This record gives sequence, C-alpha cells and structure tokens, in this order.
Amino acid sequence: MDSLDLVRLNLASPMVLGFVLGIVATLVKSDLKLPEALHSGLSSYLLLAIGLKGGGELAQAPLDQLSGPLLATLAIGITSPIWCFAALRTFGKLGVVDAAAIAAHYGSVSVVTFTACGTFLDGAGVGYEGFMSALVAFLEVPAIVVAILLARRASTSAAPWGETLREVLGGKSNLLLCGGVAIGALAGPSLEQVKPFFVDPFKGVLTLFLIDMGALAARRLSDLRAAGGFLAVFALVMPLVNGAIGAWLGEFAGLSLGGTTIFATMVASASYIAAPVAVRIALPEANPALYLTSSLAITFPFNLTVGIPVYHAIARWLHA
Amino acid sequence: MDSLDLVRLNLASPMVLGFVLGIVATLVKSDLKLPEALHSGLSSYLLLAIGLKGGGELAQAPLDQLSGPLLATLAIGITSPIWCFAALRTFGKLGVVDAAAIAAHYGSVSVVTFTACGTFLDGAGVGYEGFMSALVAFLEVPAIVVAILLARRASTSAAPWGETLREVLGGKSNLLLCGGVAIGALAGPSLEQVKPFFVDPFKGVLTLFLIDMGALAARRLSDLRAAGGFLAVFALVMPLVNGAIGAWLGEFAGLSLGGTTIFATMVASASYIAAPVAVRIALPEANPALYLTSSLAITFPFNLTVGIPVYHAIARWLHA
Amino acid sequence: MDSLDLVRLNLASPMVLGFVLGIVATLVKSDLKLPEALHSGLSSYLLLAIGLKGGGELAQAPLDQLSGPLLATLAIGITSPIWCFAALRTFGKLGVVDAAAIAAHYGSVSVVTFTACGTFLDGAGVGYEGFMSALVAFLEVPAIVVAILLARRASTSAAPWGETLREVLGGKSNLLLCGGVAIGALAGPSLEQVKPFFVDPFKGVLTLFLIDMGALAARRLSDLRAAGGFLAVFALVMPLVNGAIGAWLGEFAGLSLGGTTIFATMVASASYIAAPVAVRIALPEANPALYLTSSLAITFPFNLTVGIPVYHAIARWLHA
Amino acid sequence: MRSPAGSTPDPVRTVALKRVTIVGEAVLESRLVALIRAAGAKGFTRIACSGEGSRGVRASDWEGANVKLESLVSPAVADAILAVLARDYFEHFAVVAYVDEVHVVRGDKYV
Amino acid sequence: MRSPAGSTPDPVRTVALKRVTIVGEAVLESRLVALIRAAGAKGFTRIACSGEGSRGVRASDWEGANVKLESLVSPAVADAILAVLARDYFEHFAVVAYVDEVHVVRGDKYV
Amino acid sequence: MRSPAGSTPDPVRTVALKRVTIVGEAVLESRLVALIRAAGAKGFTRIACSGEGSRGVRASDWEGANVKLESLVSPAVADAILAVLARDYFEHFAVVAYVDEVHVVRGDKYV
Ligand SMILES: Nc1ncnc2c1ncn2[C@@H]1O[C@H](COP(=O)(O)O)[C@@H](O)[C@H]1O
Ligand SMILES: Nc1ncnc2c1ncn2[C@@H]1O[C@H](COP(=O)(O)O)[C@@H](O)[C@H]1O
Ligand SMILES: Nc1ncnc2c1ncn2[C@@H]1O[C@H](COP(=O)(O)O)[C@@H](O)[C@H]1O
Ligand code: NA
Ligand code: NA
Ligand code: NA
Repeated sequence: MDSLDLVRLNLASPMVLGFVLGIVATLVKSDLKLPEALHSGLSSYLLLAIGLKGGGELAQAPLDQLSGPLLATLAIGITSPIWCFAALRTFGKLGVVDAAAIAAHYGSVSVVTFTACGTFLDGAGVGYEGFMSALVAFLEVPAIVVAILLARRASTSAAPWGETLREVLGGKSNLLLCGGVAIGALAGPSLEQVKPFFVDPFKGVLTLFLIDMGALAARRLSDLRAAGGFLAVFALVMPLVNGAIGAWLGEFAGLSLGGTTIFATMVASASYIAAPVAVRIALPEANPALYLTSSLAITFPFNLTVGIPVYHAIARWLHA
Repeated sequence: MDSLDLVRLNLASPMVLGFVLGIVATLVKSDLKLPEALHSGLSSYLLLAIGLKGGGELAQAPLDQLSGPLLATLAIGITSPIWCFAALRTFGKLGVVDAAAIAAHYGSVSVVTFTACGTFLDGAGVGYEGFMSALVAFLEVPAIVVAILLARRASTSAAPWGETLREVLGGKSNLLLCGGVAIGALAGPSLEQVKPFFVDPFKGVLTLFLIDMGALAARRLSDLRAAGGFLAVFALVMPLVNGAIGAWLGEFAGLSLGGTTIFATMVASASYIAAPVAVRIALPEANPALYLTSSLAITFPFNLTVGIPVYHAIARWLHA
Repeated sequence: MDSLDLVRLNLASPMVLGFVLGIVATLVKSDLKLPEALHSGLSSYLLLAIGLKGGGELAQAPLDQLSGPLLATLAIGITSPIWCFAALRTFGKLGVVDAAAIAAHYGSVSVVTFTACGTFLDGAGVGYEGFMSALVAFLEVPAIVVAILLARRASTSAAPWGETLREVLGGKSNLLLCGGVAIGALAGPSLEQVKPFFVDPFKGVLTLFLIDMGALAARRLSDLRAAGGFLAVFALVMPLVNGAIGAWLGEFAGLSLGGTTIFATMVASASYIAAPVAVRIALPEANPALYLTSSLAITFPFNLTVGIPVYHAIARWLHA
Repeated sequence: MRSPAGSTPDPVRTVALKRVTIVGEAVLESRLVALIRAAGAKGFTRIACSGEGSRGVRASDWEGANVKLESLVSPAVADAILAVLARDYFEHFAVVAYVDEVHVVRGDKYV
Repeated sequence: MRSPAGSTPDPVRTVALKRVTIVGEAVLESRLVALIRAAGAKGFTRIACSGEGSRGVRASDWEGANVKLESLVSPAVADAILAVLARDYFEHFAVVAYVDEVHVVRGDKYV
Repeated sequence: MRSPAGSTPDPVRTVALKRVTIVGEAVLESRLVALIRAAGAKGFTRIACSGEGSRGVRASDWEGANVKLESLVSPAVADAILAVLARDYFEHFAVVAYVDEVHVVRGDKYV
C-alpha cells in the first residue's frame, strides 16, 4: 500500500469516523457527549485493557529484546519535554510556567492516539511488539515530572513537591495503566479468562469513546483564538518533529516496522488525560486554555487522521 | 411453526421476559431502573449499533434492490401521520395539537421494537435484508416533521420553525442513527474490527435495556386513566392497521418475508425516544400524558409481545 | 495440584489481583472507585448474569439431582444465622440487635465470592453443577429473615414486619437474581442469543468490579478498630467453620467435587449487598460499622484469597 | 417563546416560602419522600450526593450514598416535616435537615 | 497554597447577591441557559436532579429528568430572569423558580 | 418509625447556622475537603455539578467537571473557610464561594 492508501485506510476506520461524528454533532449544536460517569468508565476500561495487554506480553518478552525499547522510552520521556520547553520559550516567547505546562503535555503520551495507531497497523496488516502497551505506562510520567521541575523555580504558587509527585504517580490514569501492567505480568495464562472483555470489544469501545472525544475536542476549538497563531503552528509541527525523532530512536532501539511506527506515534502524541490534571495542581498559574487547546483540539485530531500514516511512512523509509 | 408457536417463541425470549421483569419489579414497588447515565449510554449503544449495521449493508446492497424499500419508507413516513391525525381528530375528538403530537409518535418508529423484531426473526430462523436497519434512520424523522406542520397553525406557542427542525434533525437519537449509518457505509471492511462490541453482545444489551424499559413503561400505567378509553383503543388498533398497511407495502416494495415482517413492525411501532423530545419543544401545549402513555405504556408492550408475531403472520399470508 | 499451588493459582488470577489493585490505590490515597452509576450497573449485570446461568441449567437438571442440594441450601440458610447469632452472643457478648444484624450477613451469601469460586474452579480445571448459580438465589434471603426475627423482640425501633419482608424480597439484588433465574429457566434455547453479553465477558467484568470492591473494602479498614478484636477473629474463624459445615453438607447432598467446593464457599461467605440494605431498614439501631466492616473488609478478602482454596482442599479431602 | 425577542416582560410577583432540605442515606429515599408527601408538600426535588459527617456510617455502597431532598412548602408544612423527621429518623439514621426562606415565582402553587 | 500552614489569613469581605434557582425539565436545559445568559448573568452552576410536582410530566426519560440551574446575579438581573421565565415557560413546561440572597466572596465579579 | 401513625409529634427547635457553599473544579475536591475540615467543619455534603463562568477553564474532562461542597458551620468557622479560600484558591482556580443562613434541626451537633 502506498502512503495515500494508508491515509485513506486510516480516515475510513470506524474510530476516526466516530471522532468526526462527535465533531460534527458539536458543530451543529447537538450534543453527543456521553454522561460523565460513562466517559470516566470507558477511560478506565481503555487504560486497564492497555495495561493488561502490555503486562501479559512483558512477562513473555526476553529481557534483551526489551531493554533497548525500554531505555529509549525513558530517554525520550526525560529529554523531549526539554526541547519542547526550549522551542516554546525561544520561538513562542511564552512565559516559563506556560511553556513548561505545554512541554509536560507534549513530552507525555496520549493513550488514545497510541491505541488508534495499533488499530491502524492491525488494519494495514503490519505486526508489532506486544509489549508496546507496557511502554506507554513508562512514557506517561517522566515528562510531566521533568516539565514541572523546569517550572518550579519560576512559579510563585506551585504545590509542594511531595504533593505534586503523589498527584502524578497516584493519578487515576497512571494507577490503572501501571496496575494493568502489573496484573497482566503476574496473571500469566489465567489472563485468557478476561480476554473476551478486555481484548475482543476493545476497538468497538474505542469507537464509542472517540465520538465523545470528538465532541470534547470540538468544544475546545472556540479557545483556538485564545491560544494564538504560534501555538497552532507548534501543535502541528512539534508532533512531526517528535514523530521523526521517535521513529529514528525506535528503529535504533531495534523495534520492528510496526513497533517503530507505534513508538514514533507515542513520542509525537500529546497527553490530555494525565498531564492536565497533574499540571493543574502543580502549576496552577499556567493557562489551561493554552495547553488543553493545543494538545486536545489540534495535535490529537492531527495525529489521529494524518499523523499516524505519516509516522508509518517515516518508519517504512527508515526500515527500507 | 404455526402462529401460536411463534407467539410462544416470542414471549419466551430473554428480551420479552426481561421487559416483564421490569414491569413486575415496578408493580411490587421495587425499582430495577438503571442509573440514568447507563440508560442513556445503552440507548446510544443501541442506536449506533443499529446504524452501523444498516450502513455496512447499505454500502453493499445494489441500488435497484434498495430503491423500492427506500421509497416505501419515505412514503409511509410522510403519509401515516396524516391518517393517524385524522383518526384521532375524527373518532377521538382530540384537539389539533394533541392529535398531531400523537400522530408524530405513531408515524415515526420505535428503535427497540424494530430490534426486537430482528431478534424474533433470528430465533425463528427467518432471514431478512441487512439494510433494514438503515431504513429505520429514514423512517424516524419525516413523520415528526409532518405532524408538527399539521399542528403549527393551531398552536399558539409553537417554537420557531428553524429551532424545531434543528431539534428534530440534530436530536441525539437521529444523529447517532444517521451517524452510525454513515460510518457503517464509509468504513467498509474495517467494520469487522468493531463487530465484537457492536454486534455480538447486542441482544444481551437489549435484554438489560428492556428490563429498564419495563420499569419505565409500568410507571406510565398510572397515567392510563388520564389518557382515557379512546386512546387505549387507538394504541391497540392503530398498530394493527399500520402493521397491515406496512406489510402490504413492504411486500409490494419487493422485500423478502423477513424484510416484510420488519417493515410492518416498523410502521406499526410508535416512537418514544425521538418523537417525545421533538414534540415537547415544538408543541409544548400538547399533553405528554397522552402521547407518552399511549406509545410507551400500551403500544410498545403490545407490539413486543403480540404485535410482532401477528405482523409476521400477515407477512406470511401475503407471501404465500 | 497441591493446596499451595491452588492458593498461588488463586492469588495470581486477574480478579484477585484487581482486588489488590483497588486496595493499594486507596492506601496510596488515590481513588480507583468507579462512578456510582457504573458500580450499580456492573452489580446489576453480575446478578442478572448469575441468575440467567443458574436458571438455564435449572431447567435442564433432573429433579432428583436437584432436590438434595436445594434442601441443603434452604436448611443451611435457616440454621446458620442461628448458630452465628449464638456465637456472637455467647463469645462476643454483643447485644441482641447487633448480633442478629451480623448473623444476617454471615447466614446469607456473597454473590461476588460465589463467582470468584467458579472462576477459581474453571482455572483449576474442576467441573461443577451448572445449577449452583440458582442456589445462590435461594440462599440469599432466608438467613436475613431468620436473623431479623431473632432481633425483633429486642428492637425498640424495628420497621413493621410487612415493610421488612417487602424490603428483603423486593430488594434490587434479590429481584435481579431471582428474575434472572426465572428468565433463564423460561427462555430455553433462545438463551444462546444473549451469551456473548452475559457469559463471555463475565470474568472480565468481575475483574473491573473487584478493583472497585478493593477500593471500597480498603475504606472500611479504618473502621476495624471500632469493630474490635473479637469481631476480627469472628470474621476469620466463622467462614472456616461455616465452610467446613457447608462442605460436609454439600458432599452429603450429593454434589460433585466442584459443586461441594462452591457450596462450601457460599455458606462460608458473608453478604454485603442484600443484607446491609435490609438490616439497615429493619434494624436501624444495629451499628453498620460492625456488620459492614466484618463482612466486607475482613471476611470477603479472606475468602477471596485464602478461603476458596481451603474450602476446595476440604472438599477434596471429603471426596477422597 | 411567543413574545417578540427583546420586548421587556412585566416584573414578577414572588411568594415567600420555606425550603426544607433533607440530606440522608440513600436507602431512606422512598421513606423520606413518603414522609414529605404525608406532611402536605406538593412536590420536591431530588439530588444524588455524598458526604461525611460525625457518624459517617452508610448502609451500603450498592444502593448509593446520600440523597438530598428539597421541598418548597408553607411554614406549617415545614414544621410538620421536621417534627416527624426528628421523632422517627434522627436517632438511628444519618440525616441532616434544615429550613430557609426563598421567594418563589407563582409560589401559591406550592402551598 | 503558598502561605505557611497555620498562619491566619485576613477576614474576607463578601457581597450580597441574589441566587436565582431554576428547576426544570432537562430538555429545556440549553434554552434556560441561553435565557440566563441573555438576561445578563455572568455564570451559572448546573446540577442533574429529578423530582415530582403537581404536573409530573416529563418529555422523555431518554434525555434525563430535571436540571437545576443556580446563578449568582444582581437584583436587576434576577428580576429579568424571572420575568422572562414567567412569560415564556410557566404555562406549558414543568419549571420551578425562586430567589434568595447569599453573601459571595469577591461578589463584584458576578454583577 | 415506632410512633403510632397519625399522632402529631412535638414542634422542633432549630439552630441558626451558616451554610458555606463552594463550587470549584473537580480536581480540587480532596484539597477543598481538607480545607473545610481543617477550618473546623464537622461535616459536608458533596454534589457533582458543572457550570460556566467568566473563566470557563477546566483542568480535565476526565476527572469530571465541578464539585459543589456545602457545609453547615458556626459563623467563625464560615469566616475561616472563606478566608483560606480567598487566600489560596481564588487567584488561579475556578472557584465560587458564598454563605447564607439556615435553620438546622439539632443544629448544636454541627458546631
Ligand atoms: N456539617 C455538615 N454540613 C453539611 N452536611 C453535613 C454535615 N454533617 C453531616 N452532613 C451530611 O449528612 C450526612 C450524614 O451525616 P452524619 O449523620 O453526621 O454521618 C453526611 O454524609 C453529609 O452528607
Ligand atoms: N414544592 C416543590 N418543591 C421543590 N421542588 C418542586 C416542587 N414542586 C415541583 N418541584 C420541582 O419542579 C419539577 C416540575 O414540577 P411540576 O411542574 O409541578 O411537575 C418537579 O419535578 C420538581 O423537581
Ligand atoms: N455567576 C455565577 N453563578 C453561579 N455559579 C457560577 C457563577 N460564576 C461561576 N460559577 C460557577 O463557578 C465555576 C467557575 O467559574 P469561573 O471561575 O468564573 O470560570 C463555574 O463553572 C460555575 O459552576
Ligand atoms: Na509525546
Ligand atoms: Na410507526
Ligand atoms: Na453464608
């Protein structure tokens, strides 16, 4: 399949179409938002399912095959918020706290984008390492911690450091993701018992969830003006830069073509579940309109539709 | 199987038994109602699942096989509210606004009744056209629009026409149904990915939902007196009339035996999801006790238990 | 497999690990509690699914195979609250009302513990009678009624007897369980249609639910001091006593090895869904900290982790 | 919805009524509603909530946490509700109840 | 969060404002919000609820039961909200509305 | 529940207390609860809600929208709660807080 075919394949997936439906609904002033209890329940389901899958595969993967990707994940988690921060300060002239807040989001990972990439590869018939799901759990937290550290000297109202760490590590999404990995790794073959709930319906649940995400993202669009032109450009260019670096690093770490694509997508994606909550508490004077609009309303739809096939094309080019 | 066997088969299905359980619970003053967030989530699931299925089949159906049933759907959607309205005015002496409000419900379609009919046919081993699900999306709206038009000259407090149209077309149920059809039609083979969520558990979800519907319907029973004797008769006779007309029209449009049964059931059913919301806004002086009691507390249980096998018997007779 | 292997197998199941995750989350002051609407929805699902399964098997089981276990269930349901009550009065010096309230819980059955036992046996490859699920429905209510009878002469503010019975029989959990049994028994082969929803994902749903239960149980731990030392001992010893009696009685009633294990577990388990609600209304002056802490925070985790393999070992010993 | 947009409607006369608020365990919901009705209230609004107090005991997490009931009533009905509550519920159940005054549009409908 | 724990902050000045409360059918939510906004309110809080009244009619259980809207406003805005409500909604819809007074921190933000 | 149906119970004495209401972003919930407790409140009621204001920013839709906390307290405790709120939260967070007076059954329990 050539690149255009892949874009087309991706755009015509039920997940992406569901996302578009959510956007359209909000634009015609209708409301397809799920009740909050369901949104929260579906999020928990997705996080746990990803963790379980990653943990199950982690337990079976030989350590030497694992160590490269794991190190790459930690390395990019620690460094990418730094260059994001520098770019925002240098080219965007943003204040320290706002720049750090945004860097926390782009250094961390979007679980839904990750999942969409897996679905894309399944559709395209490209295999990937099963333990990628576990890497998500390792990529989520470091960038948030690094970015908050960058901001603390400038912030006048940062929360105490202990409280911040507790917020990041003990956050619901981190607990579900890491808890899922732990259960998956410990459960062994009995994991089969829960497959009909956590594996088989997964992509359908994701479709329902993406309708909701579309509705949420579209509501943020009205904040675009508040975010300003620079941030819009940043939210489109930074994923491409991070994605290219991620593809190169994934390839270097010995991942397969599919694994490299997923790794690139993880690096390119911006968190909008774990990071916003942690940043809100740790850096209260950062403006949520800036970090949420860029990550949720621009970068997420971009990655979902165009980004993923592009990162795959890069990975193919590197693998050739 | 003879007709009595079919009635028995239908009454003993988990869905109908679930509905009865919901009624019994309410009658013994207990409460099996699901939390509102879940009721709303399950509704969304059912609507989307029906749309997806219909859209997927629509994309594959040859146009010449489709055009007849589609035209029949639009024709009956526009005309049936008119004769319902006339009957309510002539025999029931109801006011213009109340008659139009009820006509909107009986001209539109009940998604759950439609689904129960499909389950009935599956149980009886009778096949039907897959695109029937898509026809539901086309039958839902026209009758509501026609009925509101009938009432507007008499209503003193009708909402502006634009707002009414937006309410009908942009309503949650219409968006999910039509959105599902669109996604199903565009997604092509990747629809397979979401089958384990939207197709396999469908009938089980419906069972859970029908327990809830039973609880809701039973609560409406106390309004029966308010509705009056004529309306009770109307709510039992009109479905039979509409069902017979529907069966004849479906047969005429070239549908199979199963398709004809479903089409008759669609025409015979009365909406209690899309129509009430639209009517409440568009015709606020119409009395909800009249239109909700007749459609939800009388016609729905009647169709679910007795109506569907009867419409199937009519369809068989016409097909013989 | 020897007993230690079985304990290990049980502890490494996704369900038990999920329960531990819920506890850990609460201990690190995080919150994995599901939204209330979802907790309630998942409970309904589990109760209904158990009922449906039991009813379906009940309809097929020959009466002579059924009568023994059924009589045993009723017998233990009526007698076990009496000896629990006597033990609490004699050794614990508890007041009449508190003793009766706790006896109601230990005489009744925990649906989740029952389910975990079935999952354990599936994992261990041990078969059991399908109609066991139906026995749960018969074990839930009698003990509660007997215990309330024991307390009524001492209670100064007991609710009227009629209201109490209505509360016990018409309670949501009893209705769903018995309603499920009835639907399962009446539906016959059409039950197959709902299997992909009520059977296949069951264990996965249970895992999610147990995370929630872990969070709930851990919150109760702070009440342990209020409950006092005697009650902690009671909550660990009584299940073992009841489990041994249950194993003996199950064996005597002609159950298989697996069936005996489940029967012992049912008898050993303490209700924390049906009993608390009924007792709160019927015996309002009983202290909820006593009956909830012992049944939910001690006995339930004990049975889930250690108890079930122990009851299985007893059953094996009796069967040898 | 009929009136031409922009036209200023007449000022509205309101009636001072008592608003009785009860927060209690969710298992009591149907009983508390019956109590309010029996005391003469014409209606009420029900809100799901949770909370902590001095007792902190809850019958069951399965039936939900607390429920908040608000009812607009005449002073006499307010007194009646509180009196029955105090007599029958305060001793053994987790219940909080209070009254304040609000100015209700078409308030005569509720007394 | 910056201040040293234990230090006593200065007492706070509050402003007396009207709190307008509207309880109505959930299908009306977006219309009621628009009405509040149009009358000049700077914000509102929305709570899902249910209830019973003299009419007890609901458009649909699918769109949810009732919604409670609370808005802190100046007396003039409160009057305007109630007047439009009384004119356009009270006849045909299940709506309850009332006003009371509360003392708001930094209350000048809301007028 | 013991008393013979129909008997009229004695009228109830109530105590005037302050009701402090805080509406804020849901991510703040545990912090606001700790604040209320630290200021001396004996209990509170928590209601999930949503809303719009002048800022309209929310940390995350995943953690839910807003939370409304209501606490019945003495005037001194009310002042303490508002003062800490004003000092630590008003600048950077979406928080609304106000006080009114209600008449509480067995009100001495809460001070
Ligand atoms: N001081 C208070 N202010 C507001 N609500 C309270 C207060 N005390 C108790 N409550 C509410 O009443 C319920 C029962 O309180 P209690 O009986 O003290 O455990 C709690 O769960 C709270 O919802
Ligand atoms: N007396 C009342 N006190 C509190 N809320 C009420 C009262 N009457 C009606 N309501 C609320 O207003 C809604 C509509 O009332 P109605 O129009 O009388 O059916 C009800 O569902 C309740 O939520
Ligand atoms: N005037 C108001 N009346 C009632 N609630 C308000 C008002 N303004 C703000 N709120 C509530 O406070 C939250 C935060 O407001 P803000 O900080 O202005 O964005 C909103 O989401 C509303 O729930
Ligand atoms: Na990233
Ligand atoms: Na129809
Ligand atoms: Na037991």
